[in-house]
Amino acid sequence: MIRKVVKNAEEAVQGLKDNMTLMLGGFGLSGIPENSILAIRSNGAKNLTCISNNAGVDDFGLGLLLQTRQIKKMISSYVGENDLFEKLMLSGELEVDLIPQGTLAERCRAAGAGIPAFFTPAGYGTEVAEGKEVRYFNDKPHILEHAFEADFAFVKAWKGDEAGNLIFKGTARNFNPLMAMAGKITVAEVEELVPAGELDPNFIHTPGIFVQRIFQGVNYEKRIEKRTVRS
Amino acid sequence: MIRKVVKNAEEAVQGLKDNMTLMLGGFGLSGIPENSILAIRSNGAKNLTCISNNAGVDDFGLGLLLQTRQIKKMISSYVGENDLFEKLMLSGELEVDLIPQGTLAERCRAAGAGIPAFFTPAGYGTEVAEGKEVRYFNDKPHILEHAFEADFAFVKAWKGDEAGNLIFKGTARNFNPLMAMAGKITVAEVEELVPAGELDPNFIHTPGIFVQRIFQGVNYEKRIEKRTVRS
Amino acid sequence: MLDKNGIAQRIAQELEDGYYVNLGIGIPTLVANYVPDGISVEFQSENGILGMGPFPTEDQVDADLINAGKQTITALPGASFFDSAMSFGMIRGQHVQMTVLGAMELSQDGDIANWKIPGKMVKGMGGAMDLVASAENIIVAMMHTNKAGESKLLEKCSLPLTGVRCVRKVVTNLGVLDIKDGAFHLRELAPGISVDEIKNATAGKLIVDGDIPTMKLA
Amino acid sequence: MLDKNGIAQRIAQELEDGYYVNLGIGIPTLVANYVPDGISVEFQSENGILGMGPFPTEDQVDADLINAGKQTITALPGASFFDSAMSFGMIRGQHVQMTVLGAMELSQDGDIANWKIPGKMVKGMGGAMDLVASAENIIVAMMHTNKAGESKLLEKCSLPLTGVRCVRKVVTNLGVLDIKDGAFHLRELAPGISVDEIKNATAGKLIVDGDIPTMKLA
Repeated sequence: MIRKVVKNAEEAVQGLKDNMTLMLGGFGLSGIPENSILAIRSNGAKNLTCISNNAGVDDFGLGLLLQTRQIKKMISSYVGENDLFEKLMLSGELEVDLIPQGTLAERCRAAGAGIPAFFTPAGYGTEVAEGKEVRYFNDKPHILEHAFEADFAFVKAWKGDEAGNLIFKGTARNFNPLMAMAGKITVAEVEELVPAGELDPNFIHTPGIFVQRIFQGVNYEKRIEKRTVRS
Repeated sequence: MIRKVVKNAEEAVQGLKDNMTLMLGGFGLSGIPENSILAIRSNGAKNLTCISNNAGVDDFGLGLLLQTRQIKKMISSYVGENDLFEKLMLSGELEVDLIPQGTLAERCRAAGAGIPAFFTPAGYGTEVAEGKEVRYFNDKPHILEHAFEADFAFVKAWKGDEAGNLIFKGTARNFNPLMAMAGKITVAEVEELVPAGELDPNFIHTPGIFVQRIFQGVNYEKRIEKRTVRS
Repeated sequence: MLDKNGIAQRIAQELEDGYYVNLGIGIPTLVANYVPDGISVEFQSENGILGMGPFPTEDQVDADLINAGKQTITALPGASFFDSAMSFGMIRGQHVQMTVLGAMELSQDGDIANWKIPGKMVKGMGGAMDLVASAENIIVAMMHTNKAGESKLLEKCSLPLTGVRCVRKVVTNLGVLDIKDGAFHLRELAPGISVDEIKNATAGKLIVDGDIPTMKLA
Repeated sequence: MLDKNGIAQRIAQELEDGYYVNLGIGIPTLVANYVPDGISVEFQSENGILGMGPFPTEDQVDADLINAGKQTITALPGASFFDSAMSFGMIRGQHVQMTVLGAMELSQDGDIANWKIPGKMVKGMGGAMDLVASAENIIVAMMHTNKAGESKLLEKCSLPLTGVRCVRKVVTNLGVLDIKDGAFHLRELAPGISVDEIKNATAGKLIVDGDIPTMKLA
């Protein structure tokens, strides 16, 4: 068994430094690496570039790292729901690179899968395509997009084992498996950490090879952004 | 529930015609669509182009369609283990396009995922790269590869439900989920077909959206090419 | 004139048996309430679910089960969950047969603008650019005019684009229009709306060919 | 001189704790038998398994569980199965730390030829081209000379290439050689082999720097 288990989030973020690029899983507040975000805040690294579909809310998720001004640049597809974000963006303290969601996902996967670039139709004819190579396939225009690079990827899974294998739950899966593939160091926090052999090898979402550090998270809040119920 | 269940392999191959391009899942003889191959043989369509990692053995798998001379061209990564194949290839009756296995897999996925082309390092500097665009990323040469197109994809799963969701077993998964994404018409044969709702939505390998026709297969032989046991 | 539910109801008539459908936030979400009897469709949400069901009851609420609008949802029998690359693979690969979304502006060439207003806080395009660049069958649900009473059906979009030459049909509070050959083609009128009202509310090239029927809503 | 098992045993000394390893067919497969005590490695097989175990007992044989050589295998605790795109994602994405494969020819620039002999039936490259184009740490296991007694370590490969400038190290029946700066650098001699024997059996540029030790096999 290759040793990957670390004690906690603090140990998991060791080596995180100023100016690094991070990926953080999650869609909205679902499936975000809550423990790791708190540890990144404690670590204090500054001028971070964060690749994450969203930027949390004011007092939860990546919003916490905006409060501490640790984030220099966000690379996301949608960044609403956050007053501080808006303020920092409009004042120029925060750079924002907005990317179509499918392109964001595919650029993460490409990074993990050793595909340096690919063509996609998304964004052709819009400002997203500015400066990018355009090529027609089957008479349809596509633009060339490149794989991301990330020093760390932080993902949150439902269950994990000591070999680093991960299983996600419901729509909390989202970007997590893709970012897990893409980090130079991938840190996985899980709600339940089990010995190797307890998870069915047929139903692993992220094979352990992609995970360098894994720990059992604590005190999950799992906040709901828009609780909507049937009457 | 969107209706996808067909009675049997014969019904599943309806519409298969001369000159079509097919994808067929499997690695070696593991996870091959046994029932569909027999039905393609009964259908009699000729001049087929088959995209499949291997070409079966003389009397099983795609070897059966070589016997009937239904295959015009094979697109594969490895085609040993088949005397008739060798004879047809050397006599010029069978065209063969050999492709690196990872490129083969990625070109299937790309077809299903709407990625018309991507760069890969595999094959650079070899005859595989002849006539292909070369581009450097991070000082490393890559070649441009294109998505496949396939009229039909035939895949074999362990379990499936009436919504078309598929689960594969062990290493019989291989190319099956990728080809399932890529066929204009994807036919899935399964060892066990269950009502929708019986499979855990968290552990579906191929979501039903990719499958147009599904049926419960019969008489699976699941032949083993190299039975190797511990003494 | 149609209200939001009326627009959704009319769009639901475009559903065909066996369709996989992606519904955007706002009016498009309401389409799910009007699936015609006798046809089966499945709803995809781009954050990673196929077979999306209605909102949960209080005791079904699950933080790990939301839609693209971040609302809590349920999963129907036969549902599946998947990652975002697989989800947009479905979309880009044209496995989703119908996409319904809102817009701020549409052009007579089928261009759509729905993500950015210069000078205002930009929240991002989310999955909209992937959806409009990929889908074959994109229907826009929106009001015919903006709050200032100006037409949203234009010769050219003035706002930054989300996609070009992609929208085929628009259902507004005033009527149904196809977009092709560089013009809006009026197909149906909303109840109580006249052709002249449509003409007045449409800034782009409008083609009115023959008698235009009033739409039928069950 | 080393036999096949000796070559595998020497290559196993290159394993480091925490490595994920892909072993090719033939001699490379034998490396799994010599993993040094005290280190943990996991074996990947490109047809879709991580955590590959030994061959099965008779009652464990499963047609749905094979390796890239199509042999029946077992899965160890902590194993996972995945599709071929994910598998080659691991390989191309350089998540596999060591790749061991056989070769027909090697050049002093690190080029490798191992898939095709003109005029003979060509079976295909399988995953070899992906492996050699992607991995950082490729070790070739092979005999130093072919059956005709001709060197397989050449100035240039004569056979169609599998990959260019990719092999860093080769372990043969005669010794261990690093490949860099356009030359084979002799590092270790097999038991009973002299530097002169290596010189005679190596057609490409050979650098012998200082005293060359004889390898230690446990």
